[in-house]
Amino acid sequence: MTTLLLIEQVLNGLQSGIMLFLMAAGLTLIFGVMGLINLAHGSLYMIGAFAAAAVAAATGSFLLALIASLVAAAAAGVVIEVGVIRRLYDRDHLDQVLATFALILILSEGTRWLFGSFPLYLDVPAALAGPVTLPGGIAYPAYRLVIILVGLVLAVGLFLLIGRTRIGIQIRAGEADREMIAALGVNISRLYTLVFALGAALAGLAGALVGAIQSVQVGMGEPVLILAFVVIVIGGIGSIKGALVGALLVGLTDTLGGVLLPLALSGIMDASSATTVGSALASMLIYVLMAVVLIFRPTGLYGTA
Amino acid sequence: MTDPLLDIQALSKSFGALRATADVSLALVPGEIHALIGPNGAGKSTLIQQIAGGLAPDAGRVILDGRDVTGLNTADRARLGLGRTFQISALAMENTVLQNAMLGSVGAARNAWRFLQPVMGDARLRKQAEASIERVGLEEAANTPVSALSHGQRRLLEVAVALTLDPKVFLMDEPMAGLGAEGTARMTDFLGDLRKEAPILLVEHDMDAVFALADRISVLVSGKIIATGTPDQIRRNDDVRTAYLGDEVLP
Amino acid sequence: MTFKQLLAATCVVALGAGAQADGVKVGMITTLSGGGAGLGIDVRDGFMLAVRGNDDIELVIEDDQRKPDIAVQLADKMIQSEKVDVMTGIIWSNLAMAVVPAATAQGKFYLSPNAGPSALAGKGCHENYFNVSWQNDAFSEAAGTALSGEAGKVFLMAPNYPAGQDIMAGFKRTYEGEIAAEVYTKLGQTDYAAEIAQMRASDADQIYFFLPGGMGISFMKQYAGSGVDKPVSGPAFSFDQGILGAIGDAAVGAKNTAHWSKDLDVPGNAEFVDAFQAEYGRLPSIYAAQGFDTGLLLASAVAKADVDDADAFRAALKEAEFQSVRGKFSFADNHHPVQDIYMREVIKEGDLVTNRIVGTAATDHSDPYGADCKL
Amino acid sequence: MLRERTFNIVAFLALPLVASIALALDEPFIISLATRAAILALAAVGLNLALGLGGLVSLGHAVFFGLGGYAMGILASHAQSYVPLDLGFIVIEGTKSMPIIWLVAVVVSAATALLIGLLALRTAGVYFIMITLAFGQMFYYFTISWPAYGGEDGLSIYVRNDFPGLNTLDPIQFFGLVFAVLAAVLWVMGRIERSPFGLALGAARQNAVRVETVGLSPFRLRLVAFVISGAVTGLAGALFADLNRFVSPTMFSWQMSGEFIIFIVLGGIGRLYGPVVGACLFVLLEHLLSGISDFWLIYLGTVLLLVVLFARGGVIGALSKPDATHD
Repeated sequence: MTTLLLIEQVLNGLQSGIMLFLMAAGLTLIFGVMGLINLAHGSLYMIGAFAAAAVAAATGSFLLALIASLVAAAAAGVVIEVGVIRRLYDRDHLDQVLATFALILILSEGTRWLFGSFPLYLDVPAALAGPVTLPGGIAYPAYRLVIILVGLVLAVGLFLLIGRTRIGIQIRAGEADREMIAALGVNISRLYTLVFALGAALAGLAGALVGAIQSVQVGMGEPVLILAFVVIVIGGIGSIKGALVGALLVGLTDTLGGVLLPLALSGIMDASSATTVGSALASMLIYVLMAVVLIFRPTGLYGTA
Repeated sequence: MTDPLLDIQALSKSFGALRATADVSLALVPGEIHALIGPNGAGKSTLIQQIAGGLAPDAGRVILDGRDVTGLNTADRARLGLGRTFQISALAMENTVLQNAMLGSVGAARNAWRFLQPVMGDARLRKQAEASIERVGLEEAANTPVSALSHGQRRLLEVAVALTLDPKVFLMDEPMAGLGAEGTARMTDFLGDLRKEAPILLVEHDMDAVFALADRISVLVSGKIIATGTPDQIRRNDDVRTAYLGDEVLP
Repeated sequence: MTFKQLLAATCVVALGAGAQADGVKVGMITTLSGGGAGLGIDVRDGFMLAVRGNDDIELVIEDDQRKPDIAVQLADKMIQSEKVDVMTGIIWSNLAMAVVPAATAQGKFYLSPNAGPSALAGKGCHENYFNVSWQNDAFSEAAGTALSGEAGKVFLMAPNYPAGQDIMAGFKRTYEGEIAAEVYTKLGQTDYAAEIAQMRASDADQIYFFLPGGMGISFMKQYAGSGVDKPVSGPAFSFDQGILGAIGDAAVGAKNTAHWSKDLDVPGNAEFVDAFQAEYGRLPSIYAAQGFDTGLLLASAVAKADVDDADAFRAALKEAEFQSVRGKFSFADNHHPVQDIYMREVIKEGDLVTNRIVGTAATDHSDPYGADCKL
Repeated sequence: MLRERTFNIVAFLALPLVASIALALDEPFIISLATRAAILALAAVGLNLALGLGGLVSLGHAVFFGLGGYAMGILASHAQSYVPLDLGFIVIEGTKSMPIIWLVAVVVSAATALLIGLLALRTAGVYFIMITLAFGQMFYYFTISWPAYGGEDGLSIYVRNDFPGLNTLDPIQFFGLVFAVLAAVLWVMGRIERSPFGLALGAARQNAVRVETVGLSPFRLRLVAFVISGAVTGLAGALFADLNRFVSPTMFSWQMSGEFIIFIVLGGIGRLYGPVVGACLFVLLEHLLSGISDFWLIYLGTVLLLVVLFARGGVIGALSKPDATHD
């Protein structure tokens, strides 16, 4: 394998990490502030993608589609938070898992009922179609570079939001001590709704951005949900920085493992079994990564007990 | 002086720049109540954690009945005879008083690996647990869930569970807290007798109780022991007065 | 006994013994909910279109949720409670493997409207099992034959699971040329950037891939954006009508092999396409065509023989005297299809992305496993 | 309202009652359905020891369910093909005997639970949930891509395995066997709950420091609970494979692990009979709702949601009142 190809694969790994970060950021925020395990986060991702596909089909504008994804997912987030999630904050994780699992069923099948059983069309905007040539001669899809950019901007935005703004102070205080923040006169239930809507909007945006280069279909949220959980657990739950580092680690491991493992194994076995065994091991790799991280750091890389 | 049952030798523990425990040495000899006092933030909790095995010291040793237990965990130390009560009750809240005491008996018998016999039907364990409950005066509440107990009753139950272990040494963290005047008096009498069975390292804020009970007192300030002596010696110690004046008045 | 069963039982009684003797009760287990529902719905709709108005066929339909254990449970229900004579409907190979051997062993007929695992074509073949669709390797064997000599070095890609490995094996079996690389991806993978980079870097002249459902959509969209311009082909599963709409222009120009296409000029096909569109408001897919043919095959057998006479009914099925929308259709000795397989190309008709036939990939194709079958 | 204990007996006896009525009406499918409910209940009863009593929320119990299933699948397929299983260091003959298969399933699951437990129990809370999920996913992807035993297609066993003295192909006899296993395991679990081990394990869930302070190791208690729990779920896996005469990687999927948790919460967490009531209710709902419409999962989701939100203590908690005495 040439160095150039390796660099391109590293870039691919980072890019897939950034896509995961978009999803994981909202999940870790919601967990960190409210202590809620939200399995339905993947459904919000799906809602964002479907809203974007519907609006893009109606208007032809990708920008409007992105806005629609934010609005639809945030709105769905508010409805879900007020209707269901609010009753779950003081429950244990088990009740949360069961209730949000039920929400997955309702939201997935509800979406199928509205949009039908076939995948929807959503494409990258014409201006971003096709590759650009990077220094070194790597031809890289322009749209993926934009995703990396959007992801980094959002990461910086989130760090600033949490670190520098009034709302961020409230969020951090809420993580530390719920009674304290209520005593300070902050409307905690409004804060929670806001944080949930923010997390939902991030998931919806991720769904729309990723949906343009993947398949917009019912059930698209669940594989990503599991990956996003892997990410936030590796990073340490509640930590935005952990989510970013975890996402990049998972993205790199997944991408490079799939490429390098069959290659490495071809040295010790015949080519065809090397590809099958290699890709079998590669598909287990991120879970091995997560288990190893947790064995040595039981609360993730940046987590606190 | 007889050999100490609990010998703490030069324990130190830092958290970053903060020296929570600085070169602390303490000894507990048979038959005595040795009280550890000090203002809030002096490092008492950190020290107790190191003695009980919840926190590893950076340096120093803990010797229990002649055996170096510094490297052992909480459960090992408990098996070797360290009986502990907590400042904030650490009990199985859904279980009854008797069940909590039975847990102590199970621990004392060192056999939780029986899966099919009902624990409540084990006459020997049950007798031991009931005796402990009776000694602290909780027999009336034996079948009450801990969550329904008053704060004071929970303190007594803590002591009762420690009693089931028949420990060589007691480590008690503020057993009087929240007991009220009458309860404190009863607990004071009780501990006064208990020292004959096993010596007590007593951490306590109630100075009346400390000075009434203790054979010796050590004063911990900013992670260091600034004085150790009889109640009279401590009362007259200038350093202690300086450290304490304005905080609490020594009786 | 549920209300529904009670109702069904009442109907059977009401129809009387005569109806029971003439008619046939069909149990359809297919995927109607969740992510893979599109295929099951197409098969069901195609089948229903074929048997519409046929009073001799009573149909019971159940949703397997794409879970093997649910499919097994439903098969038990069909056989033990509903007392069906014929079963059909399963979309996925792994579900078929769970249901078919037990069902045929209990004397039921099974007509496969999709999925043809090699195990059921070879040693595991059964006199009561009829595959009306294809053996899993068929499309890729035909593609291998058709591409031999013109495609140069080929880059192969499929998900790492038995159907993926079978389909790639089928291609390698018939392709006379060099394989540049063979890559197996995770089942359900959604991002193919790493594989596309390998394609770009490899000296392959052509990409041949099998990625069913959403995986194929993701790959095609990403491939189009990557600027890699090697020709792409694969079995029809990644280019079928149900998903072409979601891929859009990115699929145009891709070659794919199938036994059917909506523009196939054989008697009855145009009528089928029109009737399907009129009834359901969408274009039929190959799955719908397979469902339709399965329905026609069943109706042809019911017209000839009583299902209670298993030998006669089996013979009637084996004759396959119906006008397939694929044109020629007959069964080989292992009860798998002998049929022509076409090379299709994805084109754009106005705003509609669809397929047209550009040639014949294999004539009278049958699968290679029949030799192991003792029928 | 019935007392909880009475309610449990009624709910428990409902299974054989349904099976007997089905037998009388000649509805063998209903017997299969009852068998399925009993097996799923058994799997969740296994998980309940770790989850309900020990507080260990494992989202990876499908590992043991799948291992039990594959123990059956592999042994029976070798017996079916008369090719012994060569592990390199030992050659094993396949078998169609249920007791031997059960033993293998239990031993393999317990050994795996020991290994997973040793690693996973270093973590707690959500991290424990996720690390167990990670192990489940590893097994899932491994079996999908490992071609020797069918990969994603799974393994079909054409005839149900044998149990001495029974015709296991007869639905009611197989149900009876499964029900007897379930009853025996419930009896053992009931004993464990009240044993010294059960007391200590329950206390470790409520307050780990308390348990340490009396000289017991919460880690070891939890590990043993996890191993027993995995072994029981493994046994259920072997039975499930025999019910379907089929095993596949979906037995390892995280949705499977999730369903076990759903059974427990649905029935009522921390209750011996919770998983039994939950599993029966779930199978019943699935059966009744799936005919309503193509979108029946919406109804299922709604029912589950309502139970979590409004029936705290699960169905048992909502439909019975607490027992008078507490011991």
